[in-house]
Amino acid sequence: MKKSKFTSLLAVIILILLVATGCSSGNSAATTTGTGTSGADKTTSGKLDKVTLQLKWLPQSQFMGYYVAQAKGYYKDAGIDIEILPGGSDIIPEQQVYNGVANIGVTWDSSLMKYQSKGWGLVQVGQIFQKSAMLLVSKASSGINSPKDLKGKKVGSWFGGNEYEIYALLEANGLNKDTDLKMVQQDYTMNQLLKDEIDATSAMTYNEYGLLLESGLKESDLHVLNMNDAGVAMLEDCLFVNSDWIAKNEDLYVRFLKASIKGWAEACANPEAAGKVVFDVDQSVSLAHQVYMAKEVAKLVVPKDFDPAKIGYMDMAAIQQTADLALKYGLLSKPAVISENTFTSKYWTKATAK
Amino acid sequence: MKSKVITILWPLAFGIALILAWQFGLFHKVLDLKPFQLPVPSEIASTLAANLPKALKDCGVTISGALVGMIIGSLMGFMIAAIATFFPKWGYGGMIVVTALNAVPIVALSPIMNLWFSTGMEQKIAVVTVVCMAAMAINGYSGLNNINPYSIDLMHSVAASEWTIFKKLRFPNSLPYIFTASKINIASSIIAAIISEYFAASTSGLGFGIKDNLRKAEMAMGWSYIVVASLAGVILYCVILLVERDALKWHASQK
Amino acid sequence: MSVAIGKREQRIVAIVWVIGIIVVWELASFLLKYVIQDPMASAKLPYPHIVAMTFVENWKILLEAGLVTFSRAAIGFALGSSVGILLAVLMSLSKTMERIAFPYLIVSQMIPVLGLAPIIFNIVRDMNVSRIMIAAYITFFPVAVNMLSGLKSVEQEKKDLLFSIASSKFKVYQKLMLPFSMSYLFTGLKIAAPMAVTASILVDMLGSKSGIGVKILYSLYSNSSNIFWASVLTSAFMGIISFYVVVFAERLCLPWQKATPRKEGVRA
Amino acid sequence: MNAPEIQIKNVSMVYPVNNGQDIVALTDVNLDIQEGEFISLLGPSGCGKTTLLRIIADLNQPTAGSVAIRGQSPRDIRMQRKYGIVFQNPVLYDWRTVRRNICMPMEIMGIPKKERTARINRVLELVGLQDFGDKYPFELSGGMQQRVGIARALALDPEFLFMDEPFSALDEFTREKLNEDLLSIWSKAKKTVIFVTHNIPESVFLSDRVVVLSPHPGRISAIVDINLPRPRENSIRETPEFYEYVTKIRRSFEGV
Repeated sequence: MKKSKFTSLLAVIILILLVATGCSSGNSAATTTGTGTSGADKTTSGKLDKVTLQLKWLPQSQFMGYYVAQAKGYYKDAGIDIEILPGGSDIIPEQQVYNGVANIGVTWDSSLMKYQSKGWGLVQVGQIFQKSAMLLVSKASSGINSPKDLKGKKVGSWFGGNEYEIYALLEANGLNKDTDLKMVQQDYTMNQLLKDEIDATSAMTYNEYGLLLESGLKESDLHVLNMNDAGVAMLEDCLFVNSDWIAKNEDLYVRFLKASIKGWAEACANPEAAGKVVFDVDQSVSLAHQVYMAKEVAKLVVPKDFDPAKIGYMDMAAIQQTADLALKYGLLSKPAVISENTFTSKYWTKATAK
Repeated sequence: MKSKVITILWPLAFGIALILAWQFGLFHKVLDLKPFQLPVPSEIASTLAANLPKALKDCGVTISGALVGMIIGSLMGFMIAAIATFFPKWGYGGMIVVTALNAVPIVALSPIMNLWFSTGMEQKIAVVTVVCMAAMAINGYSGLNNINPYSIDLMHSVAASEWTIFKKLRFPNSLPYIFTASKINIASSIIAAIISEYFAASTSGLGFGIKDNLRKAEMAMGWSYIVVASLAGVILYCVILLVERDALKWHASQK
Repeated sequence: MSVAIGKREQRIVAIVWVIGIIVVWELASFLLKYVIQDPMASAKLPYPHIVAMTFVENWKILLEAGLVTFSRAAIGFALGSSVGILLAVLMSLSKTMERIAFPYLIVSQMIPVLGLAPIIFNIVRDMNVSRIMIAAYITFFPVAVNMLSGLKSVEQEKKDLLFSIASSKFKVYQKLMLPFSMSYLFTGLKIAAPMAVTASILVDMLGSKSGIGVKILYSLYSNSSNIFWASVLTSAFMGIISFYVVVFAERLCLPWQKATPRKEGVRA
Repeated sequence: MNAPEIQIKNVSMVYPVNNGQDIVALTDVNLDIQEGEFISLLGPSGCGKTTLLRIIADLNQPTAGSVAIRGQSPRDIRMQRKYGIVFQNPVLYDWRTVRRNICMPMEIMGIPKKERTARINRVLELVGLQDFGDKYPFELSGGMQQRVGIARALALDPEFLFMDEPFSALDEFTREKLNEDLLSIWSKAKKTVIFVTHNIPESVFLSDRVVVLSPHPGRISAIVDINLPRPRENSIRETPEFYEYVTKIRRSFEGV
């Protein structure tokens, strides 16, 4: 009796300690988020402006520009106390930004158009990726050498808005997405392709394609359909904000964009270092994979023949193509409105002005 | 009779008041939401009506997976409980293992089952099976063993075999516990099926519908799926209650 | 329970079980890899010794993540239980209240709240508050139902005794109803505690930066199956520990409970 | 004779039943009880004796008639906390030790702590449980538990003591022992006691008057004065007078 009383007392004490540590760790997480590692602490006196950035996915080199800018203290130099929120399968950046959980979000253009068309007051204010990273990858053995060969195959997508480039690719090649082949939901690993449960899988150049290579397959074992080559590319990672917020915080956003561009430029110039910076934030994947990703992402942000000074540039023709494809393949029910109120490059112009 | 009517009327009135408050924007005002963030009931209803065949088909996929999984899981759980009863010394360890399995979160279970099974349906059934097994094993074990010692003495006095005791005494005694477990499992099987569909290699089912539509800003459609999922759960729960009422006429809880 | 075996023997049985499971698992992994020659064997069912090694190598990270999740679970558990107790007391105070609330309590369990995170974020607009609310939502039900069943099980004579000395409603609850329901409450808490851990793991996945759920999620997406399995095992351990924490708390709080406490729970 | 302490006038009690055949528990009961009297309500199950006690204690409301206790309603008496009650079961709170069980009503009544301790010590001694104060109910035998229930009622130092078949669940030996103890306690405290029982020797042994009730519908069929000398000890059960009273009351049932 006495002994069990003692152990239970111990258990209660442990429980209380756990709660206490939980609370304190919560606090410390909040305070350490904005740490700049380099000593660039020459901010003007006065408080930093708090800015929260909502990523579309987990912390990884896909977002290396922001992490580099954070690590090098570029945001701090711009008078910004940045907090970077990781995404996840249940995190929808458009909703987070509209609700005010975050000030600025990263999402794909087509997805943003959808929200805008439903009445959400969001505006696109910068285009980070100039190219589509979406691939359809199959094993060379399955003989899918052109989009037409997808007929009768099982094709994976993540859905939730990620399926429209594939729809466009199919239709451009005279295939019906419902009758000519089977579309299935794929998870966030490449296991279904490796296990031959699907014939072709969606893959991002910078992430999943790398996973396939890391799993032991060689480039020669794989066949790739690239959306850019097929002329059905839709724009991906862009920056957007709530229209009400930007009306009051124009200067703050321009400062943010300027610092971010600086971070991106540095990251793209030295992806190895950028991969390391991201790895220091989150060690869930190997350093090698982060570096691989950083190199691939650099190709999307600064494609061949693209002036690095123009990072974040909004190519209205590419945005229009994204809108047209989204309308044609059913994501949008009416044409996207592309105007100063929905897609505006004026902040980018200010941020890049000498 | 009068009290029965009241039992139904009060919650019904409350529900109608809730829906009206929702419809006429009270929630939107209090929570400062726009209709495109939180669709009103009439919009959900019309969206559901327009997409009824698809919603029902998806509902069928999810519910059939949930039911098959629940039946398999419940049978396995009860078998474990029975084995633990027949071999008390060694069998009880099996119960602890099942309980531990129950502590594995569904979100971790789904991807594991995705590896083991190739189709969405198999994966869903496997997840639901594991989720339902524990509740049935634990409750079944209680029912098979929480027995008045005199009843067992009576059985021994007529030299009944262990099997006879199981058939005539332990099993009937466990029925109320089995129904308790079934009521728990109805809710958890549907939720498990829906969660498993978030990860499944399939584009049908309520879980896929909820997730896909909520991501794509089709809030009304997403809510339609939520409504269908909840309704299906409530209906199945009522079915279990009815079966229980007929099967357990002798039990005090039914009076 | 009619099983009359000694403590020592119990311990031996437990040890045999643990060893047995490890051996069978080891064997199954071997069969999968070399006999069936499944290319995904290491992801489907990795060797337990490899998982154990991963565990040892990463114990610090896992423990840290586990503690974060566990403490969040404790907060969600505390809040959910409080709401559950409050609801039960309200329902026991008024028959009308019970009539209105009880059906909706059951309906609430049919709503797949796990999938509604985006909607809840929309409504609450604060990630931390949303996370706590989701965890509390998942845990309140077994507490409410068991507590209510406890409050309704108080014998009439016990209430008569207090009535006979003209005690106030408040005193009746303070001196009789609440202490009487304690053992029922603990049954509910024992069910809710592992659920709180599961909920907390889930809540980790909603854009959190730390916690065992984050480990599960990230290792899943990055295909590092050893870490994934080690994290899953950690979460299973946490569920079991949370259960026994409540069992210990019950022993501490209810010393009058004899060796045979109530076994069956009322969960639905 | 003084004005009766408790006056029961034309009390009837009808329980409505769904099928329309209402159950008549009591019909037109009249009874006067004097101050300091030990009175037993005796009868087979279903005769309404417990119902009558509960009406006097304000735990049930009669459908007709009235009860006056010192000219006040039972509700007033209850609100003034003037009676103590002992139920068929000990009705102990499992989570409280013997002392704290006895203490519980006094806590509610706001009796100061010092006074409570003194009273607990006194009644524990009275019921012979002075060594068991710190035990939990589950550690006591049935007879001991019942004694705690009595001690709890006595600790209130009530002006009336209502007892509803307090010993019916006990074996014969324990019952006789407790009967004797009860009388010795009563002789010291001199409360007005209403004692419900279905045991004829018990009622004869304890009471000044035995009120015999008969069922269907519940009513008073006889009132028997017991003129045995006090103080009474168990040996009185062996006397012919005792036997005579028992026989007389038993006959009164057969006459029904």
